[in-house]
Amino acid sequence: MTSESSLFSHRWLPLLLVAPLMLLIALFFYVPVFQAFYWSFFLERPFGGGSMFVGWDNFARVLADPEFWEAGWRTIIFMVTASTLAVLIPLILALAADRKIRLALPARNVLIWPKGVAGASIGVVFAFIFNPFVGILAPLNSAFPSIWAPGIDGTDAFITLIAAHVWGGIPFNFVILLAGLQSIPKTMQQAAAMDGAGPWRRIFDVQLPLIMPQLFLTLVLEFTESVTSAFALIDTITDGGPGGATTLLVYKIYTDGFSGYDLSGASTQTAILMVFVVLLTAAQFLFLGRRINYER
Amino acid sequence: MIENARSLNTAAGFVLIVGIVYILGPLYLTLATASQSYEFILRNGLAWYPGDQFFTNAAHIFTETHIPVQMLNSLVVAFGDAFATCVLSLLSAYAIVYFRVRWAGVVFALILATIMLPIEIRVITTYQVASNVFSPVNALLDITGLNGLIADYFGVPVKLEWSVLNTHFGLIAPLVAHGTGTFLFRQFFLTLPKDLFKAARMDGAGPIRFLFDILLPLSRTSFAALFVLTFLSGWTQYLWPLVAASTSDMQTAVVGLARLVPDAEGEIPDFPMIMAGAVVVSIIPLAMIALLQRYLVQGLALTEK
Amino acid sequence: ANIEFWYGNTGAAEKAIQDQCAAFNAAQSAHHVTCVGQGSYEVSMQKAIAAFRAKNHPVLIQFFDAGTLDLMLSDAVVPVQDVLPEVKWDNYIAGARAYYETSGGKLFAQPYNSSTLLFYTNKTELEKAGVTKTPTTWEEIIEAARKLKAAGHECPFTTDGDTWRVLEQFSARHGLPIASKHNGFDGLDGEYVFNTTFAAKHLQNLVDWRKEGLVKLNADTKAGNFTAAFNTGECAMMENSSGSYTASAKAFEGKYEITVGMAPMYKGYERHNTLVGGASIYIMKDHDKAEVEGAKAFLDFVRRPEQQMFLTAATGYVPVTNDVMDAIAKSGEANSPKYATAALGIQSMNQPRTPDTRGIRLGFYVQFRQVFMEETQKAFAGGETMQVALDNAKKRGDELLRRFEQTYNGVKMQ
Amino acid sequence: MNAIDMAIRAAAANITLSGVAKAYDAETVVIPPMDVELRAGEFTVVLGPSGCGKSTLLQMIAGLERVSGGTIVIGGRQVQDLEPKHRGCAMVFQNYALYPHMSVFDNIAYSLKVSGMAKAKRIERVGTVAKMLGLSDYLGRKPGHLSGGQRQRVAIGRAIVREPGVLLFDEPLSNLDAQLRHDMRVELAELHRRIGATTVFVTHDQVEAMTLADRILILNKGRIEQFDTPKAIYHHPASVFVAKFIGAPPMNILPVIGDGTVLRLADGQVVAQARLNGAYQLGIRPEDILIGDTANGHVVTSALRFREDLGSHAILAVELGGSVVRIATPFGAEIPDHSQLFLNLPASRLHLFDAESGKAMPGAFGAN
Amino acid sequence: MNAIDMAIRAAAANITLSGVAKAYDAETVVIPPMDVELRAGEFTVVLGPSGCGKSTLLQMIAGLERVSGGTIVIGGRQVQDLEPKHRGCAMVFQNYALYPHMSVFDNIAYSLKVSGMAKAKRIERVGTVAKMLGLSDYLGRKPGHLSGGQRQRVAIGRAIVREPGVLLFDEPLSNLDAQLRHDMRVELAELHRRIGATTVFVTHDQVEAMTLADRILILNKGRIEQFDTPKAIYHHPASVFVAKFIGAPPMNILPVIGDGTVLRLADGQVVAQARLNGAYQLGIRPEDILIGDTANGHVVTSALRFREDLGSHAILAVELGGSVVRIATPFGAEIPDHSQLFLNLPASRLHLFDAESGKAMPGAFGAN
Ligand SMILES: Nc1ncnc2c1ncn2[C@@H]1O[C@H](COP(=O)(O)OP(=O)(O)OP(=O)(O)O)[C@@H](O)[C@H]1O
Ligand SMILES: Nc1ncnc2c1ncn2[C@@H]1O[C@H](COP(=O)(O)OP(=O)(O)OP(=O)(O)O)[C@@H](O)[C@H]1O
Ligand SMILES: O=P(O)(O)OC[C@H](O)CO
Ligand SMILES: [Mg+2]
Ligand SMILES: [Mg+2]
Repeated sequence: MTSESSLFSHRWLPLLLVAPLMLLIALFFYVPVFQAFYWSFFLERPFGGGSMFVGWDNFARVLADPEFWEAGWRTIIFMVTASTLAVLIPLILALAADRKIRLALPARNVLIWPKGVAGASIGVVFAFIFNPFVGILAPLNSAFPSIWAPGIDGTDAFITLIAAHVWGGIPFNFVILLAGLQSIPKTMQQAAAMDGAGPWRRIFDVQLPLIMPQLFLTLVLEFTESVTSAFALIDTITDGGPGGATTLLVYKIYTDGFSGYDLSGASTQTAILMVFVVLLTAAQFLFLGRRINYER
Repeated sequence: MIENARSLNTAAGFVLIVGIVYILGPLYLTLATASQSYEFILRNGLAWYPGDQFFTNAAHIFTETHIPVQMLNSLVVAFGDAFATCVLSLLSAYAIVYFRVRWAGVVFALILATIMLPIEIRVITTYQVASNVFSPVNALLDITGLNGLIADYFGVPVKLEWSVLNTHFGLIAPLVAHGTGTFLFRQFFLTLPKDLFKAARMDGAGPIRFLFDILLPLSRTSFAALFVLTFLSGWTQYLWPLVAASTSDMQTAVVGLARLVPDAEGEIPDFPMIMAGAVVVSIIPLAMIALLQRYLVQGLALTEK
Repeated sequence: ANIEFWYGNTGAAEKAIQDQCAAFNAAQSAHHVTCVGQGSYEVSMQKAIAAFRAKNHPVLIQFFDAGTLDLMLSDAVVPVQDVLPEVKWDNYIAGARAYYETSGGKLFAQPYNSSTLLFYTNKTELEKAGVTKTPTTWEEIIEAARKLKAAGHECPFTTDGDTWRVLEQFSARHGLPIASKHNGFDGLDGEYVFNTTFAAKHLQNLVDWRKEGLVKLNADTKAGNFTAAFNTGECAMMENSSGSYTASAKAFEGKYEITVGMAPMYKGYERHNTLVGGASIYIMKDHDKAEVEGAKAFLDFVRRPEQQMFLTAATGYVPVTNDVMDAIAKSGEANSPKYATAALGIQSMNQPRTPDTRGIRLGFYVQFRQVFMEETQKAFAGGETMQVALDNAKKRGDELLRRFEQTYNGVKMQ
Repeated sequence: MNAIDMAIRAAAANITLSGVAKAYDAETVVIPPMDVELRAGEFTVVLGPSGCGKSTLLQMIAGLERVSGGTIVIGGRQVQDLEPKHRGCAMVFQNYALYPHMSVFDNIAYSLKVSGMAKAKRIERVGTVAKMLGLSDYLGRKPGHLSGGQRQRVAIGRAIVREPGVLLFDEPLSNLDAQLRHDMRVELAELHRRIGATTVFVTHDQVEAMTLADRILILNKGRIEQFDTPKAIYHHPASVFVAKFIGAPPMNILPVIGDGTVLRLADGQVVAQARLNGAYQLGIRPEDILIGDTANGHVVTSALRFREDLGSHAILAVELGGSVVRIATPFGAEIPDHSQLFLNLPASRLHLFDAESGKAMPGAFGAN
Repeated sequence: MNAIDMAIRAAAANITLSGVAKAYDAETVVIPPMDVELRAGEFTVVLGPSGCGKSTLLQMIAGLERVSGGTIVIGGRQVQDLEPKHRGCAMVFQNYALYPHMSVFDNIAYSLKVSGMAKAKRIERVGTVAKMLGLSDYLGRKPGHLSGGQRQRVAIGRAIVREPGVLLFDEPLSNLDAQLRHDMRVELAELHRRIGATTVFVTHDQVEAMTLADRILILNKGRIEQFDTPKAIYHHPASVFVAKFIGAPPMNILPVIGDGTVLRLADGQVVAQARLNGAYQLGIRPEDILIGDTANGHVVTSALRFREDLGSHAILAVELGGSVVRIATPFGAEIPDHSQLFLNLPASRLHLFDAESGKAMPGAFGAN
């Protein structure tokens, strides 16, 4: 921001200002994360006592476990499709709501509502909506039996999860993207109109490029958000099934640790996931973030 | 602007209708189911159309469950989370942006990293810390051998204990340990005119005065937007309150709601009551959204002011 | 003393437990128990683990059958029989005792909300299809199912394919082992064998029957849940826990007639006992005397016949001490539907036993249940054959056992 | 005119506005019905105070704002209901509105790309324009990395590359510093000479208006105060508003009273001969006032208030009949501070305006 | 001077910069060590092209930027390490930087409030300042509801209310339109006369510099090119840089060669007598060039390129010895287009500069 030397130069005040948050973060984020890393090198008994240092054994075991890789791939597929859709759909909605049409105002309100509804309670409803016999796809099913069977077919279950995830992800991304669209200078649109670009074309040539910073922000946050929200949805809709088809890494970590008492395995997977997510986000910042920071 | 945007406006209208239906559909089904009787559900499954039992079901929520008390907890947790997040994020973003400190970048990176790992995957170890927030200190004393020395002098080693489980503080604190707020505030500060900062310095304002007299008033909409967002996510938190609160009068409404779903496979959940509960539990956040919706868009617009 | 009791149930069961706690607190003034619902067995156990490590765990904790070995080796609990030597533990029915006993015959946990597997039919629908005799064997069930199907019934038989139902209870009553070393009772070095027993054939049958449209799983039903499908009349027969009887009976009221019997056998197999399901209560270590006294008082309280009857009536769980049956008989409500499963359940659990039907004593078994479900669901979905699925499940299960063995290396099994 | 110039010479078009009006709602009438004709190839500067409707007028011509009434004809076609792209106008915006995500080349080429021109042709056209504007070395850069003057040129390049018949500028120089502004002004004049598009240039800088315009359109609250050549506007302002708006410092305006033979200031001094009765406003430009040595003849005395020395000339402020009057003196004329001055207001340089309407009354003093 | 003026008359302070330098890092030396003294009560205008370090200099005085070396003494105190608030300076920013959430009153009163002044006293002081600046009616408004000129006055009010010994302005007029700018300039001059604070005023507008300054400090890449009165700077520029920087249009600069007796243009014409040998640069201001009728004497012929008519005068551009030369002619001098012109470059108006260093060579032609 301002050139360095005109900033406040206090020794202890900035420390004091970041201290409360940093303390909380250290205590409730870094200590647990460190603990997880620590456990990943031990064979840990659930109730403590007799934990055994095993070096990289846990990693070797986890990495050799096909279930881990499958869950990993599923996680990546989910992250990519869910977060793409959870950004793309709000983007389309925001583009629509940014226009001066009568529906825009009510839409701006209604589209934020899901933010107020807990994922856990909406899961039940989505399970119902996508019920193959009584849900909205039931007619399809009676015409082509078993074409839609989320309880049996992993892909269908996956789609159900994504639909529910996108539902819950709309508000935040919609708000951010709409704010971005509204801050595009009016003259920019006018200039493009003078250049002969119609409203459709302007979307791609002007509006989208200019909200790249917001798109980037939502995409980065969405990548991690998809992991978090997936958890609640899997827990209420599919329980990881059928046949493990919706067992994402987070859910696997949770069940391995929670119902399997495999603290070491869960911690090891957490450690691997952490490294992966951190690398991924760093890569996003490096490759995407750099290219879209143009001054206006 | 004169534009022949009929096709686009029609498309936009269509998109918005689809979007609204997509959003309202599940909410409608929730409401429809909430207004049916348990017997209806036993016979038909969830409901596509509303019945007349909503108030009976809602009354049941108020008289038979802990949800009314738990909504107070939710209020405390969501409000505490939102308030603490806003205040602490504001302070740390302030320190990072307006002070000449070499460690600003490192601290910002440390704070930002928290966005990437949801509490769901570190809940086990987080619970451990919450059950004794001094455990890291104890561990440190043990590892460094200090405790050995202390034990030699005083006879007993230091073992500090403070469990925040089943307290409002414990429900809130780990939720606050998150970097989104700091990130948003930093972005917002960077868009404020820098001369404003210089002008305040010329007027003799020190860091504290600048914060309270200039920065805070100017951050109002961002503050409000972040507050709403954090409030909502605090209200809808599930796993952490479930784990961190052990008594039902400390639990939050969303957890209480999930409790209405029976665990035994023999039972059919009382969906009308659960959905009525979902409606009751969502009233406060929905009201909040309806009221503060415009601050959300305003407050998140990162444009040069 | 003030003590805490952690449990995992929700819904009606939770309400009953809370009522019991209130009754206990009202009945005496020496102790006060705070009953803390944790939302699920898993969460409850996970919190107990963390709490135990942080040394602020409760005195009493309830846990379900599958976690028995994990707790036995945890070094975090003491056998109830050690703490309460004066109790007449013989009063517990053998089927319940066997599951929770140490090799020395000491009861480790006090059975609490117990259940076992039963067979339900919708008599009205069966008769409509011309089936007048309630089936008792799989062969009869399938015959009836074919009739039902022929009569246009869409869902003759339903189950959810849950490990407990299709593997544990099936193997036990057919006298089949699930794992070597008598399902682990004789040592940590056992291996899974279910993929080689008749259970594998049964599971393959289920796949075939499902293909034929005779058997439906959760996801095949309109209700999305097999219990609900039975209760609404969608499905005519089901295998389910005794705990579901209350709800089913209530749902049938005025519409259908319900029958409930012991779980079906294959012809030619001798019937053995079914296993006790549900959960039991453990006493955790490292509590002072006063607290242990409180715990003892509470355990004594819930063991009382009238308390067991209360729980049975409120939830459908099966009473597990012999004196309760007498009490029920005396109560004059012996034929009341709320006790309908009590005698049946006890009878089922009291069938002749072999060393392979004592129960399950396998490490990381909760996780194994999940593995089993995951793999068999793949087979039901047609992705692979049941045998391949079971072989995979065995392989993954054995890995769990080996890791368990390694984790508890040097710990002696009780 | 060389090959490059020829390559982009535009087909200039007449612009005719008939009864064009703009109101945002019943209360905010920004422009009352207006008739005006801008000739093909002419450079028209629209001048007026902030908020008078300059941008609105421009945007109605461009199609960025809808007219509330009236017709706009460009090159013989009625365009008031057409989209911007069908009007053959190009526009340079005040803040340039360059696309920040596109290179200079892409910025300039964008309209060609939209119109579907082949790539090779595009490269050639942009090359020609860039050469003409001295941008050839910057084609690969993003606008964020250009200086103000360069950005301005890109904005112009973007506008002219389509060879529009009409070129519209909305205060394109107002963001530049004085020196750059001066240079760009010269370049713009040169450019117009070369490409010859009908040009409408909005500004509120009168030096720009005076130097660039073929004709100046002076707006006041949406109404045309005067539409004439710079010379006519400077020397024959149609109203007090115009007189005061043009010139730095502006024309001095003094209230006078006519008694049928002479005009007198508020303090009773006679400033001119005229057969007029009643109240008027008398105007004289600072540079038209001569400083005399004695008080005889037309000369009127006053006290010096202050002086501003601009190097090339100085501005003196004196009090005359209760008003402040500014006098521009050429370099070298040394006038002592704080003394009385004797001013000569040549009759041929005087302007008379109606006291109420402010309209000019030409011919009041012979020559005018 | 009335009571109001007295009430805020500041205790003006000397400002002495000794060896003050600024470098952001080893490569970006913005200001090399500089010595300068600004006298108490003096109005100094800092002038220079964009990026030359004007704002940096101001901010170092204000304490908003740290000096990389040297000392700053204000009113006898070394201040270079003090916080802004302890330096007794006040500052007016380019875009005013008014606090958007505070009323005009609060904006002006803020520094007093920070310093802990009692409320009653504050109200009185702000009242005085507001009255002086004509803001009394707007004290309750937020800056968003003020016009540009009013905002500017609030910014000034905020600066002077503390009665600073030093008043710093960083291009305070650059965001205003031409007319407002002119008015504010006059007000500023008046204000300085009243309160008498030592004033440093950064601008890149030379009209402002010429009219406001007691002395002008001309910066070029962080170095002082000249520090003198406006008159001296205009008439005796110390270098080609200054000569070309001041004046609109700027001084004409022609390369000449001396052969020991006369100076010749590139085309061989003799422009002046001088006993000089070698290459030089000859300067003459547009308004100093006289147009003659015949070619005899000093008169040199050239061809007219174009003219700009500004009303009060016209600028002619002609070619002379390969360079473009601008001539300012007073109004009324009618010169036919496209004809040859005969120019008279009076020796007394000529400036001679070293060809390489660009430094002025005073005395080359007697009078200079
Ligand atoms: N959307 C609108 N709704 C209502 N009034 C408007 C709107 N847009 C502009 N105006 C008003 O119309 C008038 C003319 O605006 P316009 O932008 O044309 O002025 P301008 O002459 O270009 O001023 P400037 O020199 O400040 O750019 C102003 O008073 C303005 O407030
Ligand atoms: N933080 C910084 N780091 C490096 N260089 C800087 C920094 N701040 C300013 N500069 C450079 O210092 C030089 C002087 O800047 P300054 O703002 O003083 O110029 P200025 O004369 O005020 O220009 P302008 O008229 O455009 O305001 C510029 O070249 C600028 O790029
Ligand atoms: O359904 P329940 O409660 O009878 O219990 C079934 C099994 O015990 C689960 O382990
Ligand atoms: Mg405008
Ligand atoms: Mg500057």
